[in-house]
Amino acid sequence: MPAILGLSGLAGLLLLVEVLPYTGVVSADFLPPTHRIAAALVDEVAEGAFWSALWDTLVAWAVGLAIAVAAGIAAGIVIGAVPLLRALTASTIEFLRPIPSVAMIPLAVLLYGTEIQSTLMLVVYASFWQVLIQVLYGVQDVDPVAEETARSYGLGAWARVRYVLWPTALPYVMTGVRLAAAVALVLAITAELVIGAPGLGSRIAVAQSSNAVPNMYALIAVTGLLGVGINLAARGVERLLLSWHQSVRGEVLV
Amino acid sequence: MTNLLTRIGLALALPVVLFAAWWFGTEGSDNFYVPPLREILRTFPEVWTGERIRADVLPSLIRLAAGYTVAVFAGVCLGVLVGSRRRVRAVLEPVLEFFRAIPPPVLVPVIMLFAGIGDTMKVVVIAAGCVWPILLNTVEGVRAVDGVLADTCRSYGITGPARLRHLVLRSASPQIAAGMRQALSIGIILMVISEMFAASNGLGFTIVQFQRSFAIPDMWSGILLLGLLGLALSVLFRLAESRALAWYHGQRRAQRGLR
Amino acid sequence: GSSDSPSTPADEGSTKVTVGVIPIVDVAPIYLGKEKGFFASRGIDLVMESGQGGAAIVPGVLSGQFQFGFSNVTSLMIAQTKGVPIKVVANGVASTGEEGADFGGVAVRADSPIQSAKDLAGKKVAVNTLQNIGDTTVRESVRKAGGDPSTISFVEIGFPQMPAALAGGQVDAAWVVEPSLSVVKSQGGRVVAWNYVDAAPDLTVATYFASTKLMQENADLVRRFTEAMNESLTYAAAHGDEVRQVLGTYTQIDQKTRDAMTLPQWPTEINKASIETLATLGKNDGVFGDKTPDLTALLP
Amino acid sequence: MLLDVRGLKKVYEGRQRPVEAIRDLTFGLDAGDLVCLVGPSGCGKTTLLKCMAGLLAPTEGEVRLRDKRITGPPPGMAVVFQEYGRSLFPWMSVRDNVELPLRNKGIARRQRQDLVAQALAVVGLADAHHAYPWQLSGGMQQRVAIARAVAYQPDVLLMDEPFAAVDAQTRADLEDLIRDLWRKLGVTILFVTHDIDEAVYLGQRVIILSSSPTVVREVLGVDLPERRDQLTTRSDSRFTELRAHVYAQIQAAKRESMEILATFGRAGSGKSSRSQSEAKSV
Amino acid sequence: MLLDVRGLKKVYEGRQRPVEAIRDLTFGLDAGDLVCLVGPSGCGKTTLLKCMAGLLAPTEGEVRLRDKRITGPPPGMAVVFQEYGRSLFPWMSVRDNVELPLRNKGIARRQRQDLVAQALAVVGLADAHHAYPWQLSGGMQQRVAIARAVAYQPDVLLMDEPFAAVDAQTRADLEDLIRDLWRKLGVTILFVTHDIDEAVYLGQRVIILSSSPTVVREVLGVDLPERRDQLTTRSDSRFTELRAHVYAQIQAAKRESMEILATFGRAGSGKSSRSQSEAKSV
Ligand SMILES: Nc1ncnc2c1ncn2[C@@H]1O[C@H](COP(=O)(O)OP(=O)(O)OP(=O)(O)O)[C@@H](O)[C@H]1O
Ligand SMILES: Nc1ncnc2c1ncn2[C@@H]1O[C@H](COP(=O)(O)OP(=O)(O)OP(=O)(O)O)[C@@H](O)[C@H]1O
Ligand SMILES: [Mg+2]
Ligand SMILES: [Mg+2]
Repeated sequence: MPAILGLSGLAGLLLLVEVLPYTGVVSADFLPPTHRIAAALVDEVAEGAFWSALWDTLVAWAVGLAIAVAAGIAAGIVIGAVPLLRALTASTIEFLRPIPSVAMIPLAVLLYGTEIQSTLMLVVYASFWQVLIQVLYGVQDVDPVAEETARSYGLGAWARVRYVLWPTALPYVMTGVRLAAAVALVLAITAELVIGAPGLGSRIAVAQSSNAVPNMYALIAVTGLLGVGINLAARGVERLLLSWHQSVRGEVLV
Repeated sequence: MTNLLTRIGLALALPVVLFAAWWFGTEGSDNFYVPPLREILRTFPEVWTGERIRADVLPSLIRLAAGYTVAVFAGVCLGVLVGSRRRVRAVLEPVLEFFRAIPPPVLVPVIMLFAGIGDTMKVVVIAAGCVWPILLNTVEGVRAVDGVLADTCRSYGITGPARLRHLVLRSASPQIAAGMRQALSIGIILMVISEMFAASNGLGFTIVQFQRSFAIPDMWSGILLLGLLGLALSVLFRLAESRALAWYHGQRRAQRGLR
Repeated sequence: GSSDSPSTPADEGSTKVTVGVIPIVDVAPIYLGKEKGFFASRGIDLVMESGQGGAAIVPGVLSGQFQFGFSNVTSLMIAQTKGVPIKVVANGVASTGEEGADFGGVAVRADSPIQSAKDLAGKKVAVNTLQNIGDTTVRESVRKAGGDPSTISFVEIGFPQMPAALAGGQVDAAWVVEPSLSVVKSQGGRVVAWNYVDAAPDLTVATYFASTKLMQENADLVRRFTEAMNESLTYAAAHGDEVRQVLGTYTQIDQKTRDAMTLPQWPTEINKASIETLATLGKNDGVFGDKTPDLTALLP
Repeated sequence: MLLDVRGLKKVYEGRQRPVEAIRDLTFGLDAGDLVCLVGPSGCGKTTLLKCMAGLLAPTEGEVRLRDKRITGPPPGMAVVFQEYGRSLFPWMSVRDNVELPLRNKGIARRQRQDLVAQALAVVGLADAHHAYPWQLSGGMQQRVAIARAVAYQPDVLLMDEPFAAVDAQTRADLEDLIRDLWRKLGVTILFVTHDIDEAVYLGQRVIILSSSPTVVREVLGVDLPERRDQLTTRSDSRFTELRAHVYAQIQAAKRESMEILATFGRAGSGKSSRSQSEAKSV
Repeated sequence: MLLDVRGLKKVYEGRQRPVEAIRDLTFGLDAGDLVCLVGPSGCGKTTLLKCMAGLLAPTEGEVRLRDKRITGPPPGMAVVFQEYGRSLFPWMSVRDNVELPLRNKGIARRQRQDLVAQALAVVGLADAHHAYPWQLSGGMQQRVAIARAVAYQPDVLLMDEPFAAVDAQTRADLEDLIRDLWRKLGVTILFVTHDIDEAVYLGQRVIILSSSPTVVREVLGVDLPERRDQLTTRSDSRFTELRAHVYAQIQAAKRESMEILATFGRAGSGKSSRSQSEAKSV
């Protein structure tokens, strides 16, 4: 049922793009109707180069995201649980966070050229903060009564993190991971686009500079669909891990 | 008073160490893209003169403020809708996720088709990027409203706007704040990105110009400024947050007895 | 001193050489040359990496990630004035020098009141990068036509977005290059100024360059690259149809546009006089700040 | 009949096996009744209350208020929840917590303030207006929840163990307060409690529920005089009789389904759990 | 002396004016004591318990355990919190909630499982192992919290109104369970309750606190026979005497500081709030 509803949403979007050029709001030259994008997509899919580009992008995305999430969670819990560390790092975090990854492109190219590492560097830098901030807020949200219960039963620092802090922060972490997943994808593609590292991004760049408009939109659509897929996966994981949480259990009952 | 001083001390300790490391680490640097920090600090006041701040930084900040405001408004409204109606969520989520995954640099040309190349476009780009963390967090916050409180409201006939104002928004506010805080730095990043297209002034534009014209110390000074801007905005945000969420922080602090 | 940059002589098998290029028409010769084996025969195993302009390519060349890069002349002169240790090693691409048949020009909409370069004064004109080759040469066009270039307001829009911006009326005119120029023309757009042609006869637009470090440490490789590059340029200049063919391998320009578009010139000689003109134009427009590019240091 | 519970059944469908909280309940409350509800822990009192408040949809049967089937929370009904701590808004001061439902009811500002101040004074929290709920002790929180219900001036008042967290003296005072309210304003009250004395002292009738699967075990009329008083009523011999009767009933209700607890509660923790569950299934 | 409370004072510093929850408390518990603590709602019982559990730093004075000052939660101490609902982890099943402290104590798997099953059976929840806390009724949740403390086999057990949400019969059973545990295992128990009968029935001594600002009002030795029994003990005339005494004490404690509540609770909601606060300040 939700699947059908979800598809209907996407179908609405497709329909909108199909009719938009006919309304005269935009020219079909610049935003082609859905069927032409779809035709271009069919052409793309037939090419081996498309699949290797897709693979490259996915590898950069997955590796970058994994590093960012692992680092973000670890750092977030350590910093969040130790007030002194929190006070010490707050200003630095706030300083580093708004520095755009795009500004670091020369640095990345300088260090790694167009190798996957430079894409990774940008991906990790951008998505790390998303996870970190969410974890910090999650750690702060621990119910004091639950925390006190754990302490009074002599649960050590590690056990408290494992059994109290982590489950409380989990909903925040899930949001953080979902945010980071999209940001990682965005940055992977942006990096490829600008630096020219192989992947969907550099294919988009080529399509753009070649004025192959339908192909460009086809590739953008692939990016978007990747995002939809990633979110589906994240929701699945969430249902599995957070079945106890108000946000999930509330929906089963009512 | 001493409390405030220690807090300032703590806030400054790590940055001082890092800057010292940067300073000594790059002191003898002959790498063209990694100039000595001394060089960067020397260019800083030369580059960011009063005139530049008026002509470039200010317009950027105004666009940032506009975009951020739009994002907060749209994110919270949409988030409440999507979070409280399961049907709506099922329909909208895939579409939203679709757009969320599209990188701003490829989205900008599409936005330009509709919003032109002026400030509107830049505000839209900033808003379109900032809205995600706010939206996602609002959705999650709204979904997690405590069942007993929800029942309390229902039984006292607190419904509609009153329920929204007194229950849903307040209870989701810690999570909304988390989203808004995320969005703040993303807004700065998008401010830069939006000014890479069809711009003729702005902080991001200036930094990109420096980068393109190989004025590397100037570029670094711009990055420094971005960091400082982020820091300043986050301090402001914290102040606002600690007022708006006084009950929340108070509750956590009060019940966390020792220390 | 010692270095890890490739230094294998030709007779000991081939050297892997990475070149940072922009995936546009201008670099067709290097792709064609690779296909024809001009590089392989000189012991160069060529790899092309595509970036979006100088911000991505210059640091790669400096750090040794790329051995060579492709960039427009004005950008290189800016880099030179800022002390970036690079040097031109081969010609890249040049204007055709023909009014009405160049690969880039200032286009307006079919119904635009703008009839000549003079009318651009006071208008909003799109260029791909501000303070670079585009706006300096467009100003020169206007100046030569008797208009006041200082009243033009330039905005930065990527070439691919220009047709839409022009059609949507967001700019009055746009400096477009191929293949976007063909798109504009196919929509009825008119070219009102040929800025490359107006700036200097047979203007050298872009070149290949290397870091001075590489030139010192591996002069032999640079020499071989230059030779191969020159052979490629010559071949490309003579075989337009093969150029149009090779475009299909690294761009997605469709067949129709490829056949219709105007190709640039690919001479092997760097037109020093035209570069001097560009330097003067740039200096007058303040592109180099208060410095003057040292062409003897930059050019071979 | 004001409130009418007919053939009510509630099954919680969960991820695991469904839990039958209530099997079949039928009873009614006339306008102006004060009825107490007692029953073993976990027998479904809270569930029943939520169904009556229109917060939970019954699996079978229905609840009717003034002959209209209840499908959502009806106006003019106030509920004091068992989870008093969680039913207060942590972001509002005590006063705002009490005032919110009134504001929603459209009562004028001045009158609202009077009502709030009065209700808080009556539960002994006259000086806690500006505190947040989490700055209060458990009993104080519970009294805020009571004050909120009282200030709301409902027609029907459902209370779920409202005095569980307050001390004996305060409890006695609050009991008198409830009877006072009831007598003066004619509110219809359904009062869930575990305290048998309290049930007998307060109610006109006491409904005794069986343990799960839940049915009505007995409806006991309390034939004590209308005017009750902590000292005299409680030392009345009829009171003691009634109280003993209710106790016996509850004891029996529990015995029937939970023989084991009794044995083990007394015998301490001797045997392994295996043998216990065996014992139970026998 | 096992547990020693000396000159304890606790002031909550808030954004608003500070709240003096406890003024000055001094008393002690010997090893193997079973002491009940009663006092008016809001007098600081929970605060005291938290200080004794090392969860809250006293403003003045100290709590010593085996002559060592308590600065954090000491090992071998279990606490049953008044906010039972929130003290259970919603992400764990009932069994896991009870098992967690044991796992942390390093008890072997098999034994752990036995302990958990036994503790749950003893509180009458033998069939709720796999449920989540939020699927249970209030009383059941409270019993899970008790089971957790019992399974932990602590040396010192602090309980904050642990039976507030369970029915009379279960309550009686649990009272006997606690006395059983205490006699068999020699646990030292401090038991906060509002039920005066319960305090007298359970304790060796009953500590009566004054209302806020809190001091010890009386420490009452309970000279009932060691073997107690719900039926005989409660009908003992000495029991009735003791209970009346405690009741009078609490009543007096409350009267002293809260004259108004009593008057208003009885008089109903007649006068405006203004006059009430005036009445108080007089
Ligand atoms: N959300 C739920 N999901 C599944 N089962 C539930 C849920 N809520 C309650 N139950 C079950 O329904 C039964 C009745 O619960 P209820 O809360 O109504 O009992 P109660 O009579 O109020 O008990 P108490 O006196 O202990 O508060 C219990 O067995 C409980 O486990
Ligand atoms: N976090 C807090 N901040 C400020 N004041 C508090 C806080 N916690 C408790 N208090 C105050 O301290 C006093 C004692 O509270 P405490 O919870 O210890 O009472 P109690 O004896 O347990 O009451 P009850 O029997 O109602 O549970 C109360 O007046 C309460 O308002
Ligand atoms: Mg209940
Ligand atoms: Mg308490």
